[in-house]
This record gives sequence, structure tokens and C-alpha cells, in this order.
Amino acid sequence: MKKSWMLGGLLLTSAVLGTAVEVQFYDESLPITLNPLFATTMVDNRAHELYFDRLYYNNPTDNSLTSRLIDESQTKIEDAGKSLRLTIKDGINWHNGKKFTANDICFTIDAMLNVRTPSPIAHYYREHLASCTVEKSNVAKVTFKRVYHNPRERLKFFVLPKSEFSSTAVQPDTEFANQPVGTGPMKGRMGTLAARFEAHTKTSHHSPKIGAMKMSQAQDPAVQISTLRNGAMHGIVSVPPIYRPELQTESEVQLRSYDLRSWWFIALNTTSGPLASKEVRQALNYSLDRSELREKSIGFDKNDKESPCEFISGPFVQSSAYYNHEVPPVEFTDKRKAEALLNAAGLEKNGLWFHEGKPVALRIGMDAKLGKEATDLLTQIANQLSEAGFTTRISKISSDDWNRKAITGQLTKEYDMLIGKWSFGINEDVNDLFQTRSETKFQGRHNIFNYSNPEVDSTLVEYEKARTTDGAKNAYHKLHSQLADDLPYLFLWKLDTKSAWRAEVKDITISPYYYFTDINRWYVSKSK
Amino acid sequence: MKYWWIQPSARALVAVALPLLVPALITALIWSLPGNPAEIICPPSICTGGEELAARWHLDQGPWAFYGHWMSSALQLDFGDSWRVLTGRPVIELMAQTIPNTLILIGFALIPITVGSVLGAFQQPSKRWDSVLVFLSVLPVVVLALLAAAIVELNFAGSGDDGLGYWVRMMAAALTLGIADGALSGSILGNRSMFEQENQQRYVGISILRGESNFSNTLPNLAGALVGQYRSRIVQLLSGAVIVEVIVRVDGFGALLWRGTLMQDFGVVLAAATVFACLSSGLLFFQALVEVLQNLHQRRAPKLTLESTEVVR
Amino acid sequence: MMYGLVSSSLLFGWLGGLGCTGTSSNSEEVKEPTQAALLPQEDLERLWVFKAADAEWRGTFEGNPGWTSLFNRDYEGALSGASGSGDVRMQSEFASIYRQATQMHSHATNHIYDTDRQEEDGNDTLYLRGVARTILADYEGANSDFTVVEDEKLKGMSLQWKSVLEGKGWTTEHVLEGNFVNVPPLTSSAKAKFRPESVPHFTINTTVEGVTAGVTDGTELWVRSRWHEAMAREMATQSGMDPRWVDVFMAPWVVPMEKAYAKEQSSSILKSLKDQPLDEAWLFLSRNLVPEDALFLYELQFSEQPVEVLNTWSTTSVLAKILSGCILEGVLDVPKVLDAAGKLELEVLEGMKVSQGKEEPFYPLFADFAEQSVLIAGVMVAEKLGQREDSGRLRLNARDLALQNSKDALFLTSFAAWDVENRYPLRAQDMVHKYSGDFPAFKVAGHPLGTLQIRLGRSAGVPGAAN
Amino acid sequence: MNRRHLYIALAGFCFVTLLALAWSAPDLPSTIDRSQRSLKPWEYWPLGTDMNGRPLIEYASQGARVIAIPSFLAGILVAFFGMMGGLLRCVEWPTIQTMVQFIGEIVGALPRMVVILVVALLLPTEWRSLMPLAVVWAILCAPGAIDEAGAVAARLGGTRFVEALKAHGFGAWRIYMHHIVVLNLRPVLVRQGAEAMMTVAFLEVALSYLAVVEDQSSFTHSDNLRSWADLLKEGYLWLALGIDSGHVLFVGLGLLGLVVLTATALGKAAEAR
Repeated sequence: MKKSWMLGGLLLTSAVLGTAVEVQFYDESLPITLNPLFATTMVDNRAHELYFDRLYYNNPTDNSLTSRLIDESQTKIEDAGKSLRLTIKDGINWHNGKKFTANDICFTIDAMLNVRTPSPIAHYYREHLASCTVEKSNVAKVTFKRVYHNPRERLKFFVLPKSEFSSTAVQPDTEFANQPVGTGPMKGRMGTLAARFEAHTKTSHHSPKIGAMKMSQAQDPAVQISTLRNGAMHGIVSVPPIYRPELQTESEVQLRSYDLRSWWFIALNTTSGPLASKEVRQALNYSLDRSELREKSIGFDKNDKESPCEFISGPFVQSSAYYNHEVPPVEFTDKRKAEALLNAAGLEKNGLWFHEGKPVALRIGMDAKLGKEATDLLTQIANQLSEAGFTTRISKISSDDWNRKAITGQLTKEYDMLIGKWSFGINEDVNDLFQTRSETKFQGRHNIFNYSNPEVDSTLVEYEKARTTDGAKNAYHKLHSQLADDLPYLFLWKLDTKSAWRAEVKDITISPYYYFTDINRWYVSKSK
Repeated sequence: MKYWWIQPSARALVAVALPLLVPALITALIWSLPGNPAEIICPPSICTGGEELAARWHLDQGPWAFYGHWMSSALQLDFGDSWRVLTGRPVIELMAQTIPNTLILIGFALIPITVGSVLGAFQQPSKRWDSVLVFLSVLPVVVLALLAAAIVELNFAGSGDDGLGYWVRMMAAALTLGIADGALSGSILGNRSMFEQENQQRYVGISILRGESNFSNTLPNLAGALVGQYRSRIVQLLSGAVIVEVIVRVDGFGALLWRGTLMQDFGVVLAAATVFACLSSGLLFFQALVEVLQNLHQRRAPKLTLESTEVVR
Repeated sequence: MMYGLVSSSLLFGWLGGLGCTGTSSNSEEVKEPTQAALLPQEDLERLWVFKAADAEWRGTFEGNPGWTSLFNRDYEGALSGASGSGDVRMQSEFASIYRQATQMHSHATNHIYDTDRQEEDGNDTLYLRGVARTILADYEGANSDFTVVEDEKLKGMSLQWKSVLEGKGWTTEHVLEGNFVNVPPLTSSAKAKFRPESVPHFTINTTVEGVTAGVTDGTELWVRSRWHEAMAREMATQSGMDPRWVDVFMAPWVVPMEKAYAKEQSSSILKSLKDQPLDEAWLFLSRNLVPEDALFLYELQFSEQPVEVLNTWSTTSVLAKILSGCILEGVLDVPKVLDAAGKLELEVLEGMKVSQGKEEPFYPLFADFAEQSVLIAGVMVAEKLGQREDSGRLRLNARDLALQNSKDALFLTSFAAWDVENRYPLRAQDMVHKYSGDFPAFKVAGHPLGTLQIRLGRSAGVPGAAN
Repeated sequence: MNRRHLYIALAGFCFVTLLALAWSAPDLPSTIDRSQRSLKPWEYWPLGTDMNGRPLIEYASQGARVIAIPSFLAGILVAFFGMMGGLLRCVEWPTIQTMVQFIGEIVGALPRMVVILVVALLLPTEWRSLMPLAVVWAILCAPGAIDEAGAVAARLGGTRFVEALKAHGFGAWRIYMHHIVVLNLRPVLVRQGAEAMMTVAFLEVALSYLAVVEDQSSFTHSDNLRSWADLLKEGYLWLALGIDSGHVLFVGLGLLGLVVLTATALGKAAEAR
């Protein structure tokens, strides 16, 4: 029975591939928003790279800072280096056919500078940008708050069309969030089941060879792999580690590295219950057998020198300069230490651990999409904690709830532990994750359980204010050891991301972090 | 049977009340959730435009104002915008995109059910097939939906929403709906037993003696029951459609409702639930009408010919 | 001894089998009409990867712990387990790898104290930038840096570079010592251990009152590389090989300051080695498929007319033959190179099966070396043709398409150095971290990479965490 | 032992098995053990293992724990509603009858899945269980049961039947409970209840499956427990991709079959003589 389906699948697939114009791929989930000012997930960032152009971007191959929108030959530095006079290239059109002008650049900057635009991304640019004035329809003058030796590095934001917004106070709930108008290589809209992309050719600055693309939400990993193999889909953005070895030697599918610094964690609710005690958090740290978790959930192979998974003891990957190698990761369970710490914290063991006469019950949540990369991680962790004498109640958290509630500190009443991952590009700033939350100061915006520790706060300020590179590095090394001791997070591991694309999708360059920067070059060939 | 009109009137009354009641219940639900309803769309932690949003979505003047505004707009076919599923997109647009798929699905699913009803009415198939029908009747929709999804997903994972992929998807889903949860066997067995019992009535025997066909006699008496049965089947299909559309990945109205529910998109849930309620009301009203006609027909005195009166005498 | 090779072969072979079982063969329907074979049979049979299917040929390497370790990409084990001509090869590999690490360090140092210079950077940094610029063959820049260095100790350390600046490049006459580096004597490599120095090497003053910064000096990497090179030459002499093969092997990987001298030597070396048989230790698990490839790539490094070199060698060198077919109007066409590399891998695989009349699980592992060789040679040709971005695309493909056993640390180090030259330190940091066990002194290069990463990150002005 | 006893024994056996499974369910699924992956029942007693080497008996028992009590309660509720409907036809309360019919029409006209989803949406995470949904489902099924039981009572003669029995000197309790409910309404009440029990089990599997495929937390149980839907999901991979999980599908279907068998046997056992 299966064979006949496969055969049917293959015939239909070949028919599809024979005339393939639409490149279809699975991403971890669908984008939360297509308005780049409100991107919170890597899926958002990848989709935005297709719909929009960043004013400046780094060439994914040779890292040269370049722009598809600005005519570099006419760019001038003015006001003793405080301003940049940008001249727009000719013939650039928005997806709706309107001409791209300097008004759009200045609108985007004004929107980011408007404090009523509730965009975490805008906040970063507010630190550098002072104003933007339109000098001519194709000339904008951007002024910075101070002189930068590399001002263009501060202009890597996505440009929005002025015509699509009524005010510079841009809100996340408009139709633009699912039906964007950009200047990017692809135009399209979000659907209920998929995000669609169609080549944007009526402009001078893009000529993608792929006619159309479709981003679907990841299915069961086994289904994804099979549909990729039989050609019903062209690519998978993130291949679960367990399936990588079997794809590695596949002739019709190629594994591609996606340079992204991702690390996994368990955030602990330090605001209430027994987890408010540092000893209890440390005991939990010793109650986990990370080695077993990695072997069973990630499918880690001890003989694999190229293992995608490596333990961490703090909020950085081991290859980062910020990683403090003097703090060793906890790899195995240490029951003795755990029990000593729990006793010290005043907990009593009677089969289960009791706190103030009640058994310690841990409510554990996990960003559901992680379950595709790490099989049953949530259950494995619950099992280990049950073995250690805690009762557990586990819940998967949908991507939507994770982004709207978990990382904004809205789940402190519902959960004691939250399992998630953070991804970084060149900027590994973690202040937002651990600084005491302050909406007015835009601090601690990703502080999951509203953790607050004056010592950690002062270290984070130390990092912000550091005048030397070593100063910043030392501050984060100190932060690393402070966090490894105070444990607002139980740090798990870094996990490399690998994509898989069918061999007929040619000339693929996957850019670090943004992924699709080089999409204009990709093409689909009939031959493998 | 002095009060025969009570039942159809009750149905008609409910048919009118339902489309008003369902949105009222959901409006009450929106206000019963913790926090300000506007925070569902714009959590203060990531959004500063709470007040403007509340005003824009008519959430700022309490449930009655909201309900009133929503109803008056809905009467002009303006169901507002999606709150979360596809933020800002007019719900009517989403419905226009998804309802046809669901109607096609239900339409195709009704084929086996209708065929089954007709067969049942003619006492087909014979009772030795009953074990098969009973087996079919216990197949849950989720199991058949899995089978359908298995066929579709592997071959049309990427191209399932147009061309051949679309139709294979729809057919598989429709077949699932048409068979699962006893839809097919229920229609066959239900009709068969209904007509079987009716055929045993005395008046049928007499009509056969009069040389009339029993079907022409039983049908008018069973019309109401038949329509009622058909109505409940369609309502059952609408419920099943939610499951089938999600599992087989049909971009239908049921799947839209499911997503709306998951994402607390009350813009979508309100509209979807109301449309479901309207459909149900329409069917209910139709049933009431048929019942009225049936009763009037039954109460119409038959014209007796001279011969027949002789026979009676 | 051959357990490692066989077990990993089986492991990967099994995975290969697994990969194939699920694969649909719909390629039949969608493939364009079959093109002519990339290589004629006689050329195919000359490739070492093809010969590797022959148990007898393979047997000469399989018993050797050095080769087994190299196959399993255990470089530390490969160096300590190597013997005879294999030892020469491993020392040359290490010398080249540290050459590229030196280059990486120099680029990183040059960026952090030049393009990404910050207010904190004081006069002492000019010594480090001077060393970096010397290695990168910017002699004027280096000279101007060294002449204004104020710190007496650093001045002293810079003196040994002066002669290189004056001679406008490195020659073998120069003897250079990292003042803080303990160089072991030249003995049998199995015994010799070049321990890494602790990092940072020393501290320098910053412009911030009372604040110093820890730094590393690329000199250590250079000295280390030179030591491995000397070891290679020594081992070559001991095992009766012509030491000039070491020059041939290392030519693509030397640092800019050596280029001029190496070019001077090249014509005579090429002339005398052209007719010498090449020990197969230079081929097995290497980037050269036939002996002529080594000489082709050697000449390519010093030629101003790379296309002519391609054409000249295309009759004898397989890599030249394949790549010359990928030149369109004097430009290397990346998609053609990618196709050719993939096609060669398949042809080799098929050839191995046909010649042996059976299929072994490790055939694909060897065949993958063929694809890697074409891609890496393609990188070199693209660089020579000034197609920098295209060389990057080929580098990325080579990195992604390599299997575990064909992941080449030398190529990856050179890729990292290239990335750092482009002010992109992340991939390089990952590579340095991954190989820190095999090449402990990589931490020296890792130090300025970290500084560069921090400076770029803090000035990037883009958000940090996303989930 | 006649046919009826056989059905009663069968129904009893199936239901006790269901309860036993529920009682023996572990609090959490056990740890992954890939060395034991995809073992068939004869290789790993009694039901084999899943793709990650976990015993399928855990899924079976945890799923039973989710389903057993709520579905049984739903069955009882539906039977109770039916009984009330039947009895109502035997008393002369036209106003109440009209009201019941009116409410019944409203409830009967509501699209069930819409109501269930909305109720599921309302439930706070810590309250999430099948029980409230089962109760709602029972209420939604009530009008059908009331109609059918009412029709049976009407055929019986309704109030005239009660009057006749009163004339024979039977007490009210005996008339209503014994003569009407036990002797006459029993078949329809038990059948309706059994069907409700079965449909609640199917509803749970359907909702759990939707949650699983949509990466959502389950509506019907804590994520500590696995539903039978997880078995169907893994078994589906065998159907779709030929992955070695056919036995998992059969176990899933077998468990659903157990519920179906309970319901059918109950219905048959209660059929009129």
C-alpha cells in the first residue's frame, strides 16, 4: 500500500518538479508578524528578509557592507561625521508599484524614533539615530546622536513604505502585519496555512530567478524529511539533529549550515515559591542529567566530532569571547549535592521534597516548536525532576503564546520553569534577558520571569558603560559566573542549525541570521 | 395532535433567536476573560496603543455597545477585522476565502449521505450488510481523517492548495466526513428503519390495497422526520469539518474557527460562530416549514370517489 | 590499527545506506538528458580516490595509525601516529594550518587596531598592528607602526621584524623567535611536542588611565608553523624524499610576506620536480587527486595568467582539466564548478563500484574527497581571477558538502582566515573552538577574534536575542 | 447463559479493563530508550514500544485515565436527561414540556464543535481536563436523548399509561421508575448513554490529535499524560511514510475499539426482550 502511494507521490512530484516555479519550504512556524518593526522570532527575521530590503546589509559571502537601495558613489558624510547624506538608486519600486523615495527612509526612522511605536527593535536605533530630513525626493540626510567611525553599520533596518501608514506611531495590529508592502525580492502575504512569496520584478534592484516561494509551518519531522526526499517540498530551514546523519549522504538533498548562535535554557521563576531560594535553583541544576537529555532528545552521538550540541554554563556559546571558560557546565546529576542544597534551603524529603509542609510541584512549560528539534525534551526533564523528588506538571506553549506572554514576563503566575532557546547574530548582548524589567527605561524586555538581582543589574550596567573591549568582556565573564551561581536560568546547550535543500535548488547561499539575503541568486534547475 | 403547531413554531422561534444568542454569548465570554479585552490584541508589555485599539475595535464602551455595534455591522455583512489570526484582515475576506472550501467539502460529503438515505428509503442494502454498516458507523472522524491526510500530505505537502492537490485533498476530506462518525451508515440504517416502521402502518397496507405505491404514502408523513435527520447530519458535518479541515489541512471555515479559537481571535470566533449559527438556523427554519406543510397536508381531507365509499360501506 | 578507519567507514556507510533507502528516484523523470562523462575512464583510474576502492592499494595506508587518525580527522593522533613519508605530510599539514592561523590572527589584529580601532587603543597596539601588517606584507604600514612604538620591551620585540621589512618580505635566512615561545628541538615528530604558551601572552596599556588589555602576539603561531615546516623538511630528508615537495604542498597556504620569496623559488622547483614521481603519501586523503594536481596548484599560486595555467595543465592535471571547463569568458562560473564537483563524485562512486564489482559502504566517503578537491581548487582559481565573492560561495559549498571524513582542517582554517579578513569573525571563532583540541595554539588566534567579535557586536546597533 | 448475559459480561469486561488501565497509568511517560525502539507486542509485552522505545502500554493506560471517567459520566448524564424527557411525556405539564422543547431546540441547533472549542478556550490551563468538555457534550446530546425517550414514552401512551397503572394500584415510584424507566425506557436510555460515552472518547482523541499536530497544549488533559491520539499520530507515520509504526496504529485503533465494544455491548445488553 505504502509503495503505491510513494509511486503516486513520485510521479506527481516529478510532474511538479518538472515545471517547478514555486519553491516550497518548511520553517519552524509561520511568522508572528510581517511588520519588521515587531519581529520577535527568527522565522519573522527570515520572512522579512524576503519581503523587505534593509537600508544597508552585509554581503553574506564576503561580509562587505552594501546597499540595494542607496547609491554608495553619491553617499556623503557631513556635519563632521555626524550625518550621512544618502542618495537613492534610480528605478526602485515598492511591491505596490509606487516609487521608493527618501520620504520612506525618513518615515521609517521617524517611526522608530517615535516612542509611541512599541517596537523593541526601534529602541536600539533610538540609541544611535537623531533625525532624518528629506532633502530631495531621492536624497535623505540621516543624523546620528554622535560621530561613528562606521555610521552605515547603524542603518541596517528594514525600510517601510510611508504610504501604508497613517502615523509614525506604528502599531503591531494593522493589516500591514500580514499583507506587507516592501521593496524586497519577494512580495506576498501571509495566509492561514502558509506565507506566500512572489518575485518582485517590476523594479531595478531585484531580479530573483525563483518565481514564487511558499513557507509552510513545520510538520512532524519524519513527514518533513519524507516530503523533502520525494520532492513534494524543496527545503527545510531547520533539520532536527536526529535526522541529519541520514540526510548527509543523500544525493538528492544537501545539508546546509545556517550560521546562528543558539543556546537553550530553562528559565526559573525566582519570584515565588521554593524557586525563590538560590539553593533550590542550584539543587535543580544538579538534579538534571544533561548528558542523558542530550543523548535522548538531540540524539547526540559520542563518537561524532562534529556534534551540533555542546553544553554551556552561561548565556553564551562556548566559541564566543563572552563565554567564561572558568565556569564548568554541569553535565551529570549530582544527587548528593542536590540533596544537601535542598536541605540547606529548609526543604524536607519524605519520598517527595516538601516546602512549608507542601510537596514541591513544578509547573514546567516549553516553547512547543522546540519539541521538533529535541524529541520529548519536556517529558525527559520532567522525568528527571520526578526522579529527584519533585512533582511536575508539564505544558507545551504555542509559539504565539511564547512570543506574546512568555518572553514578555506574562507567565510568572502560571509557570515555575520555562524551556526555550535564544538565537543571536553578531550582537550577543544579553542585558534584555536578565536586567530588572522597566518598561519606561526599555530594560529587561525579554526577562521571562521578571528576574531581579541588584548585583547582576550592576554587572549589566558595567557592560553597557564599559569603555574598553576587555572591560565589556570581563563584565560578561563576571555576569556568566554570577548567573551560573544565582541561576535565573538553568543553561543547557548550544545547538547548531542545519537546513536541508533539494539538490535542484542551486547556487544557495544561506546568510548568517537573516538566511535569505542572497535569494536573488538562487534558482531551480531540472538536473540534480 | 391538537398542538401540532407548537413544535414547528418553537423551531422557527429558535431559528430566529440563535443568530442573536450566539454572538451575545461570545461577547459575554470576551468580557468574562481576565483583563481588558483590548489587551488580547495589544498586551501592554509589547504594545502602547491600547486605548486607540480599544476604541478602534469598539471595546471601550462595554459589552452592550460592542454587541450592538457588532450586530448592526454584521447585518450589513461587515464582520469587522481579524484580531489575531491575520491581524487587521477583514473577517469577511477570510470567510470569502474559506467558506467556499467548506461548502465544497460539505457538498461532496453529502453525496454518500444522500445516496445512503435514498437507498435506505428503498430498503437497501439488505440486512446481511448490516455488520459492515455497523462497522462503518463506529469509525471516528479523526481516524479516517488521518488516512486521508496520510495520502494527501506525502504527495501534495507543498501543492495542496491548488490544482490536483487541492481536489485530492477535498475529495479525501469529503469522503472522510461522509463516512465517519456513522454519517453514511446512519443515513442508510436510519432511513431504512424509519420507512420500515412506517410501511407497517395500517394506512400503508390499505393504500397498497388501493393499488397505490407505499412510498408515495409514507413520504409525506416522514418528510418532517427526514428533513430533521438531514439537518442533524449537516450540523454534524459542520462540526466534523473543524477536525477534518485541520488534519487534512484544508483552508476551510472550520480550520479558521479552530485557529481563531487557539489565538483568542474573537473577531474571527464571533463571526464564525455566528455564521455556523445562521446555517443551523436556516436548516431549523426549513425543517419547521416542512413540518407545517406536512401537517397541513395530513389535515387535508382526502377526496373519496363513489367506488371507494361503496367499498367502505 | 585499521579499526578506526573501518569502523568509521562502516558507521558512515551505514548512514549512507540509510540515506539511500528513503530516497525517491524521481530524478529519472526530471533530469535533463544525460550529459557526457566529466572524465574519461583512464583519467578516472588515475585518481587516488578511485584507487582507494582497491583493498591492496588502500592496504598500504590502512595499517598505519597516522593515516587512520587522519581519516577520522583526529589530527593530534595523526601527527603522533605518523611515520615515514606520512610524517612529512602531517608536519606539512600542521605547518600550513598554523600558517593560516597566523594569517587569521594578523587579519583580526589589523582590523581591531585599524578599521575597528577604538579610543581605548593606545600606542602599544601599534606593535601588534606592525607585526600583523608585516605578515600581511604591508611593509610601509608596518614600518610606520614600529617606528612610533614607545614601549621599550615592545620596541625590542619589533626589532626582529625589521629585517623582514627591509628585505620587503620573508626569506629563509630570517630566523625569528617569539620572545616568549619555547621552541622544541627538531626530533622525530612522534616525540616532539610544541606546547602552547598561556594566553594572553602579555598585557598592553590602554588610553584609559590604569587599565591594561591582555593580548596575543601572532609571532607564536608563526614560529610554531615554521617549526612544523622545519620538521617536515627534516623528516623528508630522513625518509629520502625531496624536501622541495614541502614547498609544493605549502605554496597555497603561505602568508603574504612569504609570497615573493616562494615565487622566486617556484620556477626552479617546478622544473626539477616535474619529472619526479610523487610519493602517494602526498595524495592519500589530500586535496590533490593526481600528482599533477599538486604541481598545477603550485604553479597557479604564482602565475599572473591563471587561465593559461589551467589550459597548460588541463592535459595532465585532472583538477585543471575540470576547472578549465568551468571558465566562461575568462571567468570561473560557480554553478558549473558546483555541478562538475558533484558529477565527479558520482562518477568516481560509480567507477569504484564497477571496478570492484561490488559496493562497499565506505566508497561514498572516499568519493566525497573528489568533490572537495574540485571545490577547493575552484576556490584557489577564483581567488587568482580576482573573483573574491565567488571564491566565498565555493568555500561555503565546500564546507557544507564535506562529509565527516573529508572535512579538511587546513581548508577550514584558510576559510576562517578569509572570513576574518572580511571582518566576519563568527564562523572563524566556531572553527577555532571546534579544533582547539587538535591545535591547542589556535587559542592564540582566538584571542583577537574575540576582540573583533566584541567590537563589531557592540557597534552593530542591531537587536541581540531572538527566539 | 443467554445472549443478554453474554453482552453484559462483555460490556463489563471492557469497561473494567478500561478502568484497570486508567488505574495503572503512570504519572509521566517513561524515558526514551532507543535501544528498544519500535518493538512489536511479541517482542515487548504486552503492546510493544513506540519509535523512542517507550512502552505503548503507558500510552494505553494514560489515555484510559483521560477518557474513562469523563466519558462514563457523560453517558450517565445523557441517560439521565433522556429519562427525564421520557418521564416528562408521562406527566401533564404542557408548559414545562414546551419550555424543555424550546431549550432543546436551541441546544440541539448549536454547532457542537463550535461550542466545545469555545468552552475549551475558556478553561484556564490548570483546569484543563476532559470532564468539563464531557459534561458540555452531554448537554449538547441531551435534546436527542430527550426526544427519543419522549417518543418511546408517547408510544407507550404517556399519561394514559400512568393512569392505567395507577388504576391497578401501583405506587408512583414503581410506575415511573420500574414500569416506565426500567421496563420501557431502558433500551433507549442505555443506548443513548453508551453512544455518548463513545462519542466523548472520540471527541477526546480528536481534540488531542488537533493539539498534537498544531503544537498546542492539550485541551483535554495535562501534557503529563499521553492521549490515544499520540498513538494514532505515530501510527499515521506508517500509513503515510511506511515508517515502522504500524503496530502503534493498531494499538490505538484497538483501544478505540475497546470503547466501541463497551458501548455496543451495553446497547445490545439493554435491548428490549
